[in-house]
Amino acid sequence: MTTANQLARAIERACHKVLEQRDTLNTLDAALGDGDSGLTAEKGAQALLEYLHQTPPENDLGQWLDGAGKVYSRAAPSTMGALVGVALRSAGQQAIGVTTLTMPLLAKMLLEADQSIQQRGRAKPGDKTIIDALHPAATAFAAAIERGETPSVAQHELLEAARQGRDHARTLRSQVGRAGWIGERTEGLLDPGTVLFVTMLEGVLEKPATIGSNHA
Amino acid sequence: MTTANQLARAIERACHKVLEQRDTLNTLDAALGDGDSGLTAEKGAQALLEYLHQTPPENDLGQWLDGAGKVYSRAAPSTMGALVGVALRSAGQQAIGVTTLTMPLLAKMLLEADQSIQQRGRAKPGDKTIIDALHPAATAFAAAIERGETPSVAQHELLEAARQGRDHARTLRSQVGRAGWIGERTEGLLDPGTVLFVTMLEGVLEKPATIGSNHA
Amino acid sequence: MKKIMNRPEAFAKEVLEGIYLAHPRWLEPVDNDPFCVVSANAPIEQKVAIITGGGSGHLPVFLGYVGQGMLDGCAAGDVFQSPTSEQIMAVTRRVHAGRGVLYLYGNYGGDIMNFDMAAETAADEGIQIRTVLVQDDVASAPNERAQRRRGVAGMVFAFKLAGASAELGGDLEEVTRVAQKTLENTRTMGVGLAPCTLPAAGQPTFTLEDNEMELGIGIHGERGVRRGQIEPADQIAEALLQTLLADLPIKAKARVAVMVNGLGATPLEELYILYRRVHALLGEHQIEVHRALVGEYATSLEMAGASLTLLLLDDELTRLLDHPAQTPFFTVTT
Amino acid sequence: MKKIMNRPEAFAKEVLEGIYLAHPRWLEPVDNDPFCVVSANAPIEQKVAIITGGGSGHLPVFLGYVGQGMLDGCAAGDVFQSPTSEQIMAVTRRVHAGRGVLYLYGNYGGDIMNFDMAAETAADEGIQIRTVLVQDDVASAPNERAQRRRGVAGMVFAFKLAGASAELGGDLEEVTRVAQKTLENTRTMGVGLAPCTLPAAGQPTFTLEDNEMELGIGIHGERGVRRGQIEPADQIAEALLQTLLADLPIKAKARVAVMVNGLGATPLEELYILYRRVHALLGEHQIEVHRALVGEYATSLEMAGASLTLLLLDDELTRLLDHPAQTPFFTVTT
Ligand SMILES: Nc1ncnc2c1ncn2[C@@H]1O[C@H](COP(=O)(O)OP(=O)(O)O)[C@@H](O)[C@H]1O
Ligand SMILES: Nc1ncnc2c1ncn2[C@@H]1O[C@H](COP(=O)(O)OP(=O)(O)O)[C@@H](O)[C@H]1O
Ligand SMILES: [Mg+2]
Ligand SMILES: [Mg+2]
Ligand SMILES: [Mg+2]
Ligand SMILES: [Mg+2]
Repeated sequence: MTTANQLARAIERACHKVLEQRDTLNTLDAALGDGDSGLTAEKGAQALLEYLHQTPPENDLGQWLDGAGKVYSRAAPSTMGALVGVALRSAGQQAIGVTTLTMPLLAKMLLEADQSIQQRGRAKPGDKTIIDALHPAATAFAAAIERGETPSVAQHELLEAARQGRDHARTLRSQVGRAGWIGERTEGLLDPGTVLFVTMLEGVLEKPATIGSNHA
Repeated sequence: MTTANQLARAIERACHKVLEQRDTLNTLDAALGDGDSGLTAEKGAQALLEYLHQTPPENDLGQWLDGAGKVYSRAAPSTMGALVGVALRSAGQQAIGVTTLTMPLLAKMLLEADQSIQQRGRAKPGDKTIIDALHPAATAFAAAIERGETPSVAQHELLEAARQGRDHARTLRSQVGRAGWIGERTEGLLDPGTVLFVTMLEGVLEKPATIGSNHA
Repeated sequence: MKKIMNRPEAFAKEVLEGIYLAHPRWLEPVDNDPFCVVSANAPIEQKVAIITGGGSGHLPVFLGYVGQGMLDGCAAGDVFQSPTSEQIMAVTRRVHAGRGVLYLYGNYGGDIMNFDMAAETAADEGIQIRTVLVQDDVASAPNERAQRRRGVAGMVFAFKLAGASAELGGDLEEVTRVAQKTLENTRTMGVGLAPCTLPAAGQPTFTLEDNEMELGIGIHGERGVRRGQIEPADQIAEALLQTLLADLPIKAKARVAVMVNGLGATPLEELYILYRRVHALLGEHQIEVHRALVGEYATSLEMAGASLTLLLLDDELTRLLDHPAQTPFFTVTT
Repeated sequence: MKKIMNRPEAFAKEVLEGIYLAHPRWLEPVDNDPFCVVSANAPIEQKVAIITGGGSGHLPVFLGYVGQGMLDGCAAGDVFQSPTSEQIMAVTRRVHAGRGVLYLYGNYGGDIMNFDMAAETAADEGIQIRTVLVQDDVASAPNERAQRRRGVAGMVFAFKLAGASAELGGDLEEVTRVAQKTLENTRTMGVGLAPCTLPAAGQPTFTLEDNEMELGIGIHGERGVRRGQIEPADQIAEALLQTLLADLPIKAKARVAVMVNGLGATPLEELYILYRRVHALLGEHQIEVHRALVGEYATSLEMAGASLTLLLLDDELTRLLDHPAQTPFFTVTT
């Protein structure tokens, strides 16, 4: 179960992790896109941190996530920015009125985030986008919960699936977005969207040294 | 006395001398003007050589010089190009219908060239232009002829006066033309117009190794 | 990076502020957000509204075509960034005159997401929206996958003709049809000689050697189809034109409009040298030039290079192209 | 040197050829000499004709202002070179409609010689000529020696207002008076960020370090008044504007037209950032902007930088400025 406070800390960690990866993301994007993935991720992360500060999550985590999505896409109006915003909002829709997030609910939210991105971006698994990390991760997490695994096992499978997805996507050719225009030349290159997702996840799942963190 | 053939050879030598100095003239002009004095002098010289080839001077040296002036300023439409053209034409006006040029006539033609440039360019001695070489040279030549000096003495004084004028102008500040805009910064720099005039004169007066040249 | 600017982060905003100050009778912001640009006389009663949008740094694209007989509004993003869906929505509400709104913009992921989200909100508010994507850059995908092509300078023709259709009273279906038909007959290809630098990035978007050019390069420096030594203007003109002609459904005795567009740092002189050869080649193909636009119509900051656009005309498109239009950046008179 | 061109020696000629092909209804050459450019409907009966001229490489200056309500003809030279007096004369004969011709051009030695020679020939042929020199560049000489100043972008205002006067029926004295009055109220100053390269020379006209700019630089790269580290746009705007205001016979509550002109390679975005500050500063001085022109009006090939021009207006000059004009490069509508 995740409380408002835990959610806030998880998002904080994810944002800081993203800020650290700013230059890496830019460099990756420069090789197959327009080189701004890090810049826009930075803008999004800063806006989220500010939102967190001004409007900490309280009784309605769904509403809060919906607001977070709006804030994110307003601050980072790139493809990725719009999609992360969409994902946060549609995950939030699953938790309207909810004060703590259970593991099954989290699974549902992740699957919903995946679906909403696919729909909004008109891309599917295999197109070499963030979906290639998000989709297997969401699926693996849901399956683990379904099988009754402990939260820590489920989270481990979540992260592993995301990383594998990212590495598999590296071998693919970009089919959409700016990278789609140089399709064949993207083989062997990491997709910044998949790296961003893994980075965020690593931030969320990191075991921080502060109190209240060990029963996530 | 100068015959049609001698005039042709003299102009030929002057043009070749100018072509050799192309880069020097450009460099000088770059320091206080727009760096094209050599380019436009080259265009003028080439056009004169072509004119010489197509229409060698024959019975009317004045008409021929008038034509040469037109050709020159059409080919080299810079300040200097226009002025050299003017000088050739007004010198030509003094010799309409003439088949050989006497020393007194040459002196008159030079003085006229000087006056026409001053009039057309609205500049006077001391403004740091070609006039600062041409004016003293024309005056010295006329005085020597007046005094009854031999052609070779008169020619020697002509060249010396031109060189001294060029060197004196170096110490002046440009008052007109492009160089006028950076007036004080031109002190100590050679004026390309004075260098061009001395170069032409050196070509004209050079004793060439070909027949018929030794009684210029 | 050598730019006349103040704080790099304020670049796009200050550009917009300068534009409002220079053209107060033409353009105004919505709710004081300079990124939401509308025609000073919007909404125009009884007229279908047309909106575009996209990143800053491409002047006169995008907002430069807001005005009489062209666009009603534009949502501008930061340099090379998309506007947000809220900004698009703010512009939509302001220009809508009851007969619907056409979203007409380039095929870029971020823009599509944001325009699509705005379209959904607009639908919720009872505003009818149609969307037409500009996909004119032949270098960005082969003809078989034309829907994946980028939108570049050809969008100006779509703005012009759809704008004329709207001004002449066309309903939303009709204006949409005109935009689509224009784009079916529009192709562009560019050549890059030198990159540009995003004010906030400080590094050029790509690099080219001193003697190199890249054919087919995109307006954000996306890679093109061929990089090599710089060629004479006539050869560049031939390479661009042949590619466009091969891609267009063109017949002999056709009539076209031509745009030779500078990317930002290339002097007008060089564009006319290109046009000279393009015109001669079209003549050899017995193709008549009805109108030639030579200048800067869609740029990428200080990128050097040019693009060539052909619009294949029939009588309907010709009439719409010739319909008068006026903005502070673009004029067509009869 | 990276240019879209063919043979360097043919640069200016091919530019002109491209222009005739692009704008056949507007411009034509005299006797097949592309350097002699006249309006396609010249001579205009009963109208005083206005001619300008000067080196190529400054588009739209000079020939870009030949057209309705502006100039009748232009003698163009090779890049940065004067036209010949014969070419000026050919244009003069072609545009003269019996009421005389105004020669209106920049204060450059070569041009003066050639225009003066043409004027003498014209007088011999019974054509009345008046000459007005453009000397608007405050950086090129102090106010006391204003007749030594260079002619730069401010000439466009002189073309516009004298052109309006001629179109409104003014006789040669009147058109000359208007040109002079316009120029007495016009001042320009520029800033250079990067040089240009003459096609035939292959070397830049001057050099600037990566972090340098030069205030007051001339349009052929002639040296300016201050070279130093590049400053923020607002500071550049202030430096240029203060110099112009100090030089103009200006009072509080004045009305001006402003031109922020790009030198060739500077993006429109940067010009609007400059304009933003200029406008604000004029407001602080209680000076009203009647019209703002922001764009490329007088360039130097691919030179980077900008110039600022102020035209101090009274009612007469305002009316002439607002009079409609149209050329392929410049439009003023009511
Ligand atoms: N249609 C799409 N659907 C899902 N993800 C996409 C799509 N297009 C691009 N992406 C993701 O967005 C990433 C690029 O993000 P970013 O650089 O922020 O956006 P932009 O391409 O607008 O500059 C890509 O690496 C890819 O993972
Ligand atoms: N008004 C003038 N009268 C006489 N000579 C002049 C005048 N202006 C310039 N010159 C001469 O012309 C020379 C420059 O010639 P050139 O470079 O060919 O012309 P431009 O200045 O048109 O580029 C100067 O060095 C000077 O001697
Ligand atoms: Mg990107
Ligand atoms: Mg981007
Ligand atoms: Mg010179
Ligand atoms: Mg010169």
